[in-house]
Amino acid sequence: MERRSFLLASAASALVATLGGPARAQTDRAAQERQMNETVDTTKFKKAGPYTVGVSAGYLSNSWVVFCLQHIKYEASRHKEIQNVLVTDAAFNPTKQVADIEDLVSKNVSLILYWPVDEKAIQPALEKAVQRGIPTINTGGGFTYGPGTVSNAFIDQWLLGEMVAKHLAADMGGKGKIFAMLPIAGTTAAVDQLAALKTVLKDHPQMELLTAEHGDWNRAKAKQITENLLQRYPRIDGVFSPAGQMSIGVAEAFEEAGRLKQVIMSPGDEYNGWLKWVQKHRQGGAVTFPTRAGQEALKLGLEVLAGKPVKRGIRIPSEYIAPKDVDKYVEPNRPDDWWASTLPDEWKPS
Amino acid sequence: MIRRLPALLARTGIYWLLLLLLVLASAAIPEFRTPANLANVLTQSAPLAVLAVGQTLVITAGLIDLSVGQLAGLVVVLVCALADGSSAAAVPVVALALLLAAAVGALNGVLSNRLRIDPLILTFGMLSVLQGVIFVWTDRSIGRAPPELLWLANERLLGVPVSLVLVAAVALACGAILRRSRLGLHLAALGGSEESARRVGVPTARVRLAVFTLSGLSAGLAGILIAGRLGTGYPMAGAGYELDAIVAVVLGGTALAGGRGSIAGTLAAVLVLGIVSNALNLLQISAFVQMVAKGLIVIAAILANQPRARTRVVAA
Amino acid sequence: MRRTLSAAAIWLVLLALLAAAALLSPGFLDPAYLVNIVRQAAPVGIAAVGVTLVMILGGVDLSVGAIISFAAVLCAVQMEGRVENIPFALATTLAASVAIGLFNGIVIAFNRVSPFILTLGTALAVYGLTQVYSGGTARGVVAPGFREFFNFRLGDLVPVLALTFVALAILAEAALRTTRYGRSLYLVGSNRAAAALAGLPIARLTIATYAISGLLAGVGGIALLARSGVSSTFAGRGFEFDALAAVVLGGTTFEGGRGNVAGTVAGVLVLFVAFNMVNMLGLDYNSQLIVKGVIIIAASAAYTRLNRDPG
Amino acid sequence: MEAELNQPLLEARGLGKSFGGTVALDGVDFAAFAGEVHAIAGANGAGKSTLMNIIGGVFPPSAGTLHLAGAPALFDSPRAARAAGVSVVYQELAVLPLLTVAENVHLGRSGGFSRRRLVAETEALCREWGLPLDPRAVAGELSIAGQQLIEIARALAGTTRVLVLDEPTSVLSLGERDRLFAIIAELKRRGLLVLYVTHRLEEIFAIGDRVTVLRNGRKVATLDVSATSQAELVRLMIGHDVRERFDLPPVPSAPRRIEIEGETPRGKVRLTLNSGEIVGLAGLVGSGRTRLARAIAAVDREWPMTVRIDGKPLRLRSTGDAIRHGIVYLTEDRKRDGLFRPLSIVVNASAASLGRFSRWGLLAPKPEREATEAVLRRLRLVARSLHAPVSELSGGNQQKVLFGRALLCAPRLLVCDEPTRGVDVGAKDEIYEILMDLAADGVAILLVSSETKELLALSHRLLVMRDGRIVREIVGRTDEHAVLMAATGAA
Repeated sequence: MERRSFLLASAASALVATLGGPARAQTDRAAQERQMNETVDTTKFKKAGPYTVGVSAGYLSNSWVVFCLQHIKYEASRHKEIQNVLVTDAAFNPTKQVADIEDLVSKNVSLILYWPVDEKAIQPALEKAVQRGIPTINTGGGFTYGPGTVSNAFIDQWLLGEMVAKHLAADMGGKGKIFAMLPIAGTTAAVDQLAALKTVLKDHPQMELLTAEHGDWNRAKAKQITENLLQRYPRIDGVFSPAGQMSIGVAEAFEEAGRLKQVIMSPGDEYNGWLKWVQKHRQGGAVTFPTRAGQEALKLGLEVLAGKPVKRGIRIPSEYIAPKDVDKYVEPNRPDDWWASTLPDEWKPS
Repeated sequence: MIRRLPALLARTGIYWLLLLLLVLASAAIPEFRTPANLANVLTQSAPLAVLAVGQTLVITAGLIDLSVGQLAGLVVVLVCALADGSSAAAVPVVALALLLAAAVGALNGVLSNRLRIDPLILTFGMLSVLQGVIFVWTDRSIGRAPPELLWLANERLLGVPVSLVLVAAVALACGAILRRSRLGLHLAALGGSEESARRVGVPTARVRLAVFTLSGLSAGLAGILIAGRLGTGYPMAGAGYELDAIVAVVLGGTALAGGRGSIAGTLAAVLVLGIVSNALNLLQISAFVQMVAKGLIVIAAILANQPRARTRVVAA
Repeated sequence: MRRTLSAAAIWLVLLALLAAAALLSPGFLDPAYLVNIVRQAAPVGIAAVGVTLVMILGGVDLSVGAIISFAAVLCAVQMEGRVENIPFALATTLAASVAIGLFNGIVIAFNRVSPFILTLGTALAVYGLTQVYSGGTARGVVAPGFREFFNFRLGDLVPVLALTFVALAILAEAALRTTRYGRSLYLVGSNRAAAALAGLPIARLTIATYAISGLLAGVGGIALLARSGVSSTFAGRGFEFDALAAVVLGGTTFEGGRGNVAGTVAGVLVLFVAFNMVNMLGLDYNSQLIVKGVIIIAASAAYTRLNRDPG
Repeated sequence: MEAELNQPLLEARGLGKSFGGTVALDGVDFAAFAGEVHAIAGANGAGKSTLMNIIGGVFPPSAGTLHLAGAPALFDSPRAARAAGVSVVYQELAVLPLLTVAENVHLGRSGGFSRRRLVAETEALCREWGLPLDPRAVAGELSIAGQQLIEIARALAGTTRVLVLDEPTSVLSLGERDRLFAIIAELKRRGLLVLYVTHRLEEIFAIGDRVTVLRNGRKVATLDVSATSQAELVRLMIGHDVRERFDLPPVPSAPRRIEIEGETPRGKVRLTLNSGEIVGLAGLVGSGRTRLARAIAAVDREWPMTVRIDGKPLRLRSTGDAIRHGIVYLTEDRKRDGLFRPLSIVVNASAASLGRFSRWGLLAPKPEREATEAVLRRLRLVARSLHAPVSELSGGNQQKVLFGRALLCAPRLLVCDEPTRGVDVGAKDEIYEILMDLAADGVAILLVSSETKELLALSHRLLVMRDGRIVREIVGRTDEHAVLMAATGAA
């Protein structure tokens, strides 16, 4: 029932969406591995403080992104040489993000951290910034390789998908019928997660993938799709759903159909609403999608400004949280739309 | 003459506002007045300018076209997908896209003539259809814009943005249509009163068809510029432009009820919107607050532009 | 005769659609599934009831999507996860929704502005306010029992949420048919100037009706929160399209003075059954948008033709 | 002016038109020649406007044909009619207020375009025909008469051979009327055919050569004006004679006094009505009759009014207040602000008295239906069902529904603005009866009408307005001449 624009909006809203680029097959993974290990010569970006950090947000109306930004601000507070953090918000409008980046360049910021509405759309603007000697760091989303991006602090969707799939297979004892609930069709997240799932399933011939659906990071949509799937398939034994926000919708549909007991949910992420569900039902667990990506991005940027050589991309590793360990992470008095994080309390969003 | 004074003030108000904003922003924000930033403002405003100039004709004719934003978006996707960065393809693809945009505009015109439904609803429905068409085609960015479009939309010649030339050409063309052509007279007549226009022999159906076609064409040109700005076929590239265009037209002094339009006013209003957005960005005002501000500007614009009490002499 | 036909048409469409769906998938006619469609439709449907009233009055309200989003966020935040906060949260949410509707109504009642553009502007401002208020995340903790209550199935079948939608629709339909207020809506909608001469309090009616539309959109937001929890600060975006499509489909026209809530309910159900069919057939989800656009154009054209005044 | 040698310029052969089930025009034949002023006369509803619309290309006939200079003329649009040399100046002027005179004059034509040339051409045109128009003026700032001249200039700018004028004098002052007549004479001299549609007989005798009379959609006769008389035309138009004066009911001996006092830009207005009295309000177009009438019922508030009933002042801040105090306004324009066209007859009738038919906001359908039925039966409404849409009714019956609405408000003062406009002759008589009936019941009636005859026949007393002031009160017998003298300021 959601409008497509909303789908895209929420698509972008999960940080993963940030890489809207063409689908990359697994064979590209070797190339990506090579690219991210390249060393970047940063001498031309070297400059003395004080620094002004520019953040070009493709969107801010999303909880993951808000936490990510808080991580950036927290890290900035720990460096005296950082005088100011300027944040622009394109509110899902790539044309505005291009303008935002141009405005940040006009303001002559020292460094630009960004997460795009649409990666390709802002490449020209980013390239101009780089030409003007302003380093750019892609923050959070998938790995970007191009002249507009000096370095990446990113989370690997393929590895995440693989971890989720392996835990699901283990929980199901290696057999049964499942479906996959994925983000927006065509995004790196959707493509890499599905590819990883299929790779894992090769080792488990008794597991059958019924269908892969796209719930677009939208809890309501995931719920509605699942309601229809429950009509279509009389037997579903497991669900592959790496995004906790959608997992809640899926689980609710099963629960309302009285079929929750028959199904095994895969790990989601550390989305608080999902963690609450895990705590209550003691199953599923989580594979994290760390919001501290923002903090890592700023650290990386400071190294660039110092003229130190850096790698083209650093990977922020996902971790598995078992259902029994979830109590350490869940914050029952916090909203569903919240992320388990390592932020000090005073830096958490109010 | 004295009776017309308030109307005159209302019509020139936008220029005073523009001047005031320029002075204030220059004084308050040092980065604002740099030539590079001013050029930025112009480049950033170009797509909206083209769209709003086209919409000025539409609104002068007493119609409205809500489908232009998504139509521009369709052109963005089409151009980038087909050209995919190739210079050789630039001209034929752009020509094709403009043709398609004009055709969709003409379709609006034909449907409006045939179905006799309010243009607001018709083009609102068309907005949804076009959005669906784009997304059925692709739900992520595809293709690349040819380098010529990047040049057109972003570069400067002797410090002047290239896109400014296109905007000027479109504005002059539409100005000529509005002020110096029979079509302009007829569309003002249509906007004044459809019934009267029809009775005195204005070919209203043809005028409507022409206006919607021109509107489609301007949306196509705006799409070309947006494609150049983004460099890629982003499916939501045109979302929301229709509302911005209407706001610019209305702010610029064109009566929403039709009958009288001002291209220069529209251009000034586009600049006002561009400067406000640029200045708020430079001032670090959050996008959320900017959104509220935009909503309030919409409301203020239509409140300022509402039709005055009827001037028609009541018989008896 | 034509009038009766046009009123019944949408119900016939609904029946035909259900028959087609049943052929495609026998599970479709399962009462639990049908009731569930009503529940899915509740947030949009409740808002559409308000939009129907506004459109009978001759206006339109495109701010309902924004109000739904705003209400869902506001209500969740006010609950703070505690049962004792529920009444207060509901009250403030509904009050705020009414306030937005009042704003629309007052501006429209005392100015000659286009309701279409005005409410679009309001929508923009309300989305902005929602973001400012929430800081961009759907913060807020739903109190235990809140969602359970609305999703509780009476007689193991009908969820309270679906029942709420149906009850509100019946209430509104009854108000249209049997109250002075309802009658006044039709009068003002079919000829404002004549209604003024007949001494009807047009400004008051306008304000009240937009306020009701705001209120029902607020209820829609609460319904959305109940159905799917807090998910986003834009959760209701696009619902204004759906509501409008349903209202127009149900025979309420943009000219005002015609239409009813029963038609709207049928319109909402037609939309949702069609969308679910699109889903179940495995068609591209995005074709829904095309369907919606074509429906708005076709239904408007059809009703314009049917209602053309012969005199 | 007989058709001895030349063939008719415009000829209708068996012209018919029906809308849905109703026949508006039925087998009309007539022929008109270049160089004549051919009047089309007929009561309201006779088919004049249908005929005019067919000639002007607004819609095609459903039977018969139209011939222009001997060739069949099939106009599918006003544009086609214009191209063939047929121009129609409607009563509702088709002038675009935001455009200049020159632009208005040249609207609808095709070919090259230059604003300067438009002005030059318009200037030449106005000089040639002696039209007092400034080509650069904005049309909306001209008087109605000026705007009418624009339309005439527009007709003359083309290759017009046939000019149709629809009740052109209804909005003109006497002086303006004379100028129009002079222009028409000039057009005739230059060989145009002027079709002059009117129901004002004296004008037919002033400028017409021949007259074709329509009644109930059929042609009754075509006569030489010189060979007929007003009385004969009236008889042809309405089938019987108009009564000179009705037997008005006596005003009660101890009447309720309704005093009205107000402020207009031209000074104070004062008038008093007694219950059971019909007071006619005469005046030319633009004299402020309608404004005064609307101000009294608190419809418009540009002219603040104080109303006292038996010395007690009323607070009237809205039409609703006025209605609650029994002051009811009946509009001159049913379509604009009278009828709720898609809604049923009952709903239309009860619209102003919903308070009476509801309790705690709930409607009581049965009392509503019964009261409406009773009132409409008393008004002798003809309808297939009271639940049918009001738009199905004829003009006269629609007007009865509006009377019904007023009656249901239990009026003490009924302000009737042109109550017989657009109704047929039979219904007119019935409406006169209704007014007298109401007066007999003790309702005070302020009757506004442009038909002086109607005022003379129906009023106990006459007030004459000029320039927003009441300039004369006439009690007792008088004649049209005296009223006109007062209205024009000649007296």
